[in-house]
Amino acid sequence: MRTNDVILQTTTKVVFFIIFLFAIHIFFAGHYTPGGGFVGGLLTTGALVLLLLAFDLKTVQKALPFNFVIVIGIGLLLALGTAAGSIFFNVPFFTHAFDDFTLPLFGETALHTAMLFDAGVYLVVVGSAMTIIQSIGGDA
Amino acid sequence: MELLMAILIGILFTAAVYLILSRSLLKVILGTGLLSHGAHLLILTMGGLGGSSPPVLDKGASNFADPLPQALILTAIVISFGVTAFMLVLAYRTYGEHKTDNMNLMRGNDEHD
Amino acid sequence: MSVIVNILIVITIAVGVLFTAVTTIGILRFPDVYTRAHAASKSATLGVMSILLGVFIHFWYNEGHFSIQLLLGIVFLFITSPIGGHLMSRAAYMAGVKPTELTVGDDLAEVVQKAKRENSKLKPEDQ
Amino acid sequence: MTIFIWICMIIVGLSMAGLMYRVFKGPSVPDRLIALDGIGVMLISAIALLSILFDTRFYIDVILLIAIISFIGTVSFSKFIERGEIIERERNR
Amino acid sequence: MEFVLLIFLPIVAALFIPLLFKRMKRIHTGWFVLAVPLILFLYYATYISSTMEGGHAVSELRWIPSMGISFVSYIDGLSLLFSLLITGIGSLVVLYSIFYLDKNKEKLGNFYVYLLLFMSAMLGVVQSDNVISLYLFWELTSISSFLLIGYWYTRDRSRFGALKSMMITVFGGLMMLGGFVLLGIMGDTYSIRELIAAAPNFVGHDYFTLALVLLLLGAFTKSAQFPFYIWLPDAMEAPTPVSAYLHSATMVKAGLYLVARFTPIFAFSEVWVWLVTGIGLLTLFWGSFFAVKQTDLKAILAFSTVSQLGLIMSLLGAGAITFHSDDAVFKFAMFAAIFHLINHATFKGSLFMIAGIVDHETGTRDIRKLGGLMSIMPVSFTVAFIGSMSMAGLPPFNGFLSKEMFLQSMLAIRQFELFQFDTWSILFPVIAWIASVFTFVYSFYFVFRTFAGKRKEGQLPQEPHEAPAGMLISPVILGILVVGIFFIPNLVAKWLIKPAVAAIQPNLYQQPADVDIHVAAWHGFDSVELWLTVGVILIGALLYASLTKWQKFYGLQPANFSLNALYDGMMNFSEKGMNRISRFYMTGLIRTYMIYIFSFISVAVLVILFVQDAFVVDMDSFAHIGVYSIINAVVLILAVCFVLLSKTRLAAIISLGAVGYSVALFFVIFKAPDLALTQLVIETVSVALFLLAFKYLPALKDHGESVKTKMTNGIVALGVGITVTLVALSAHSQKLIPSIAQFYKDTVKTEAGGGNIVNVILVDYRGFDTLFEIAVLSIAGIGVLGMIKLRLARKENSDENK
Amino acid sequence: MINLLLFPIIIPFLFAIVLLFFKERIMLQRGLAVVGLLAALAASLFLVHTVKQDGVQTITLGSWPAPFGITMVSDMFSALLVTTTIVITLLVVIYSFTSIGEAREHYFYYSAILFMITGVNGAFTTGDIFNMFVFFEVLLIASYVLIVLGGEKRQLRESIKYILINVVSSALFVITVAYLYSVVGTLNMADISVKITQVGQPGIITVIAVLMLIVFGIKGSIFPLYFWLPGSYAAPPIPVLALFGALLTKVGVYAIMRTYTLFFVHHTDFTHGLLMILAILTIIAGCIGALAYFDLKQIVIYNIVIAVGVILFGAAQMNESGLSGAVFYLIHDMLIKGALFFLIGIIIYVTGTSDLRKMGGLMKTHASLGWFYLIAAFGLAGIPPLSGFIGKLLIVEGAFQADHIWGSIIILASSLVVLLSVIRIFIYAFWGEPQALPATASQPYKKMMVPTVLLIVLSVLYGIGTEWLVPYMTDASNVLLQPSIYIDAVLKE
Repeated sequence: MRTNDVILQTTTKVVFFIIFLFAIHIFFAGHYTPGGGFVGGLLTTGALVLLLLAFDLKTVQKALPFNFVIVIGIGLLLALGTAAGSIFFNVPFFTHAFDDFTLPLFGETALHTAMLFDAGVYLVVVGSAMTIIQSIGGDA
Repeated sequence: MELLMAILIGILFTAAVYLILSRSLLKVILGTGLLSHGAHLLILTMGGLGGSSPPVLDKGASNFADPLPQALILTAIVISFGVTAFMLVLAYRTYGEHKTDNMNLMRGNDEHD
Repeated sequence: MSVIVNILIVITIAVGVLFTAVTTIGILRFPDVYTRAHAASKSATLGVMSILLGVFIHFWYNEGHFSIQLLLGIVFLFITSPIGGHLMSRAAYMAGVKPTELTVGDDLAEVVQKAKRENSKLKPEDQ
Repeated sequence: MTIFIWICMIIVGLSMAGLMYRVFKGPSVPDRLIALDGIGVMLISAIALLSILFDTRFYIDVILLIAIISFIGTVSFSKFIERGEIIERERNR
Repeated sequence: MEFVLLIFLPIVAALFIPLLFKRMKRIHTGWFVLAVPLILFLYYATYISSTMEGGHAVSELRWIPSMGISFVSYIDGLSLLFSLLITGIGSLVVLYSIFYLDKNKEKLGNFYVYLLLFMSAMLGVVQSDNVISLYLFWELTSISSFLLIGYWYTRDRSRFGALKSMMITVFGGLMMLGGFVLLGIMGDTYSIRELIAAAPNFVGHDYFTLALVLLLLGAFTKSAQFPFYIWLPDAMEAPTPVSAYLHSATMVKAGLYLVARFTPIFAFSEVWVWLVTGIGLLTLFWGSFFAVKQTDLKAILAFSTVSQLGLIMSLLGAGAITFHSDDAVFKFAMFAAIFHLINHATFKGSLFMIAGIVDHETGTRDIRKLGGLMSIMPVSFTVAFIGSMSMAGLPPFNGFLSKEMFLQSMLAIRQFELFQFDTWSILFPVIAWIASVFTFVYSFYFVFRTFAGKRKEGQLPQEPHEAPAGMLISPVILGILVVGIFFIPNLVAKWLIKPAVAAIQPNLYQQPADVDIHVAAWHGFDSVELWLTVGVILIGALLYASLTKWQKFYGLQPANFSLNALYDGMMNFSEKGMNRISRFYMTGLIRTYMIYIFSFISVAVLVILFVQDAFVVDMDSFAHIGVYSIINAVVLILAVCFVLLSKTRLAAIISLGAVGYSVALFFVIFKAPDLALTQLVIETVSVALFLLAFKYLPALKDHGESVKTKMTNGIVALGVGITVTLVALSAHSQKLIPSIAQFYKDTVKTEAGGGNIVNVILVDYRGFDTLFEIAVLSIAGIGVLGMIKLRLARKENSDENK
Repeated sequence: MINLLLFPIIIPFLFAIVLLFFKERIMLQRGLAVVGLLAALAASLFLVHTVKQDGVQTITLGSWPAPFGITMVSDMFSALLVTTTIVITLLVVIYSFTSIGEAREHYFYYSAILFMITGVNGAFTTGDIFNMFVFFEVLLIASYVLIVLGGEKRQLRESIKYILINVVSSALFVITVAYLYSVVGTLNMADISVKITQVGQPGIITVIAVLMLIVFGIKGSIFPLYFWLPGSYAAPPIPVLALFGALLTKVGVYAIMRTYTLFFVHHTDFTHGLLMILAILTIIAGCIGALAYFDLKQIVIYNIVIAVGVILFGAAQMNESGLSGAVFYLIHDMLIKGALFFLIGIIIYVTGTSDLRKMGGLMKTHASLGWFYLIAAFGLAGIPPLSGFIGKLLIVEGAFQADHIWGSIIILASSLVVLLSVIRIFIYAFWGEPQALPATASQPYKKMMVPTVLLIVLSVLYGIGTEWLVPYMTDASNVLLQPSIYIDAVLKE
């Protein structure tokens, strides 16, 4: 039967962004306070699930036209690439580098290659979870 | 505290194994879920529960909980999530093909030919 | 100053806890799903928001930590709680949970019946 | 102050226990769901209070998180109860 | 030239055989093959002069020198004798096969490849000085024998015989390998010569007797000794040239070779003397006794081979007595053994070839259908007669000479006094004599039932006629040898036997020339052997005359009470019995397997926990119990109970969620915010997944599990739970070494540039874990995708529907 | 090139990731898979060379000092296993071109294979017990994907069992690591060894040793834990089965060997005695199964179980001969099992059945297949000079040296059963009256023969060329025999 989901859909649009922002926040906070790529990724997945709940698979796919398998691939490449970058400096794999930079807008900022790695984690988590959910949801 | 946790983990494992041995496919999957919870709590317990603050650098905090088991658990959680998701899909696909979720009816009949 | 702030904290938290207790009583004592949902979604939300406010002030003033997350949490709860209540009640209704006998009227029944009929008409073509 | 928070904690704890009774008792699934949602909300309160007690700010993220996931959980459960499936391939078919 | 390479010459030649067979259709492949043994024979013959002087030649090809394994060709009297037999008889057999096997009907390519393979293997066995390469060639003979017996592989009997022979001989070979390894450990070398040199130290070594028994198992199986002889009659399914070659003249003698070769090492043992002599004699009797029962020509020959092998074996055993006693009466035995070995090769080879000819020309080997062929096949008859009489031990054939010496040796055993021989030794000549009587009977039975008497018209599948000349060349040559050796035994002894004997008994003789044995056909009227022989002839003739009267008593032996029945039973057991056993526990049910596993875990771990005194509970090491923990624990337990008891799947999933959340709360309580966050989110996503999947899953049912099943499950589950708890308590109470965690706390800020230790561990200290953990997640993702999208079974169904 | 030892792990991983981007382009996938494996092979060969030259290679990831970061250790043992793994996988991939079917290729088949050998190689190389768990999970989940890919009815049914068993064993692995961490407070394997030596292996460590044995025993399929294996392994298509049969159980065996030579070496009477008894029971159980069935797959699968028993029996001797025999036999078994599965795969392709009793007379039509099968069969049974012989010889020698006489005799006798079981296949399938064959094209047959023959030739060379391998094998067994080599290499500072 047709159901009226206007209320849910409207809220979701707002809530989605709150969650998404929170996910990003948690992701970035990870190195210093609880959080990190996993939670961030999973929370983003949660946000996307909420979208799927409120709308439907087709609509969401239209709005977010990602092939999540590719997202997985990119994430893995990013993580692996960060880790493997050290190969070119002939230091053990996974040797991270970090330093404090003074950037024009942000002031004193710590840049850490671990962040890039964590970004890979984030992408993989989102990609995998979404692949699974979309596959199940899309199953006939 | 550890005594309590050990007993709790024992209960989790008991329940998990009991469910895994049951005939219903869904129960089996629930069992694996409990199993991983038990395992994760066990790692945490084995690392010691005496820490008084989270392993995050903060003013004044000194007696950190052991961070290593936590990291291990985190890894284990994510892995068991992946496996659970996989099993779940496998379960429904199996149900779809076999039209039953009774583990007893899923014996390998053609093994003894 | 700090006394005032602390009193403020205590009051907000106390109010929150009170609402929380009320929620529980409501959920335990009310006769059917719909009334319980009413209790849960309204007073519980108010309760938790109030507590969070207290905690927020605590952290802000006593610890010097302006927590955006807490504020965000309050906003979030404010938005989502009613929606959750709404969805649950609707789910209960659609799932056919009977309201208590004290209920006076059921305006939705007719509409739902009609929709269901249409739906069953649609189904064959659907497949 | 600490004593006050303690008392609050106990009240919240008792409330949760009460809701837990509703969760176990039912009678209908939505009843349990509502109670569970309530527990989620109270969990937020509890953790908020706990973070005052533990004097740590690292659980604040947990608060928002619980709020988020309890919402997602609620939505998906109610959709499941209502329709039996929570993600449709195409709405309005 | 490294003559060790010559061992491989036949194999190398074999590589070209299939090509020759395909390209040269018009010429029988056998002609090419013939050159190989012939060349080798001539080559090895050149060594006679040197071995006669007691010399030897060594040539080595390294294989695995670091383990002391190489191909060492060691040619002394003994190995030269065997090499000559192998190549000599080999040449004759190949020649014979050229006429026996039709070049158009048979897959000659395969046949000659196997045959050449065998030739290499056999040469390797007798020439190897290294026990490991000896074993290698030993197994290769088994394999080539397997292939040759199974040459007509569409026949059931062929396959059966092939498998049987392989199973028994490979079994023996493996045991022999065990013996070799033990020898290698005792002597710290794999070289036979070095082992022989070190042999006196072995006596009294723990492994000495074991090595001996294992080695004898190898020898006995290969040489078809009791009770392992049963493969030999079934091996007669092979083409007759193969039977003549492998199963009478050469391969079955490998066991004898082995015993002879290792005599200097093991003869010090009482067990050796007893076993070799006793089993040999028993086999001799057993084989000769049952040979008379047979009706198939080749089966008679097979049993006779068994009995003759037993004879030689017993002589080898008796020869070992010389290592314990200097008495000159014992030294005949070894000489007789070698002498009879040669004689047997000549007369048995010829007899097999004749049997083949009969089969070839009449179409049957059933002795009940044959008879009166004497007039049609005179040449064949003559050769058969010569062979049979030699086998029966009559003059003027070579068998007579060695038979005499055999009886003489058996009589001599009576004088041996060690090892309780004084009590039992009288049995030896008695059994030997009875066996000789039966030997006489079956020899007559074989030749006269086939060639004498009346022809049984209409029973033969084809009209008999004399074989083509080519086919007769080989048997005739052997027949001539049979007679010839009778007249020149001492020459043969000088060339071949004495060098071999000297090699076997280094304790007695330094040089072949030292072997002071003269073979004579006539020992005078006072020799006991003569009268024994006369007795054999008299009683034997009597028994042969009355054969039809008592032969039927063989039928009294119940069919399922024989060694063959035992073998069949074992093979049957290995198929059906194993299947039944396997069925018993392989239920195909995952629950059964899980119960095995879980029971094993809990029983094994608990037992070891207490046996090893590892169960310790140290309350002091435990942290104090918090109030929230207790509350949370109660909630957790309740939730677990609800998971167990829930009747609907929704309730179950809610309860599982509750378990997850309370676990998350524990994470909060135990200061693990990262874990709490992750656990909460994962739990939610998992629940969402469950709800998603519920669309395709049935409602929760317990499928009629009985109370008993549930009880079993419960007990097993409880066992696991208790195990986990107890080990956890013990492990925690015995924190023997502080954790490495301090390092992370010290360096996280300074060297890793982070604040959240857990997260820094995840992305930095142990980032590698994380990298592959996300890989797990990715694989799960693509796996789910593949599982849902790819449905091969369904596709097939829809094809069928069309 | 301090990162060298990572390349055999990282290269397949990288290519597995890259393949994710080319779901629809089969030819490209095939090509990339082969290129990736060849690159990994080159890296691993170079690694073997380096290890031979410079001794044990270690790297502690992220430049952290040894017990704190994750250490990867490549000693000769693991380097050889890694190389063998890659070789077999390469051939499996080539074999798959013709036999796996395009449908599966579309759904990340090659990707899953590459992920799996990432896990396998990682497990072989890692020097960190928890990291080993992670690699186990990688290879397991990849194996789940492979076993279920295609979604046939039987596959699904058996996958459930397979996954369930492995989930349980993984949970067990985690808790065992937790126990170990509780007692010795470290995860680095060399460090664990040092610390166990410090405290002198008290009872609790022995209990953990048994738990480890159980954990790895489930994967390696030892006696009371192997029951799941025959059913599950029979479900997937042949190339996958070959991969599983050749590699997966061996990872468990490797882990047992590693832990039992590195950690638990102080009460060998008890721990290794137990291991030996279980190994013998495993052999017996495998023998029963190998004889009990007339199904091609089952026979060969049970032979995996026997081989596991033999290897562990050798490892349990803890002397030079036994251990180097185990190493020899382990690698031999990987090669020969791969070859045998290829062969039976071709037989099944040709005859259209896996039931022996429905076959016969293939010698007439597929003679070369028969000969290669026979060589492989004899190699499996340990007939010299083929590959299985030296390992078995050394194991038997080791057992005799350690006074385990009956064990050695059982090992020898088991060879006979192995021979019987595989020769039975030969007799039924290749000999006998020819049966009507379903019409099959000869092109795939020939294409499938290529990797098969390569693998058989390789195994034959392995046997004949033993002498060249001996220095490598000695290095490998030396590390096992003397944990100090391993420990010193890891904790060099």
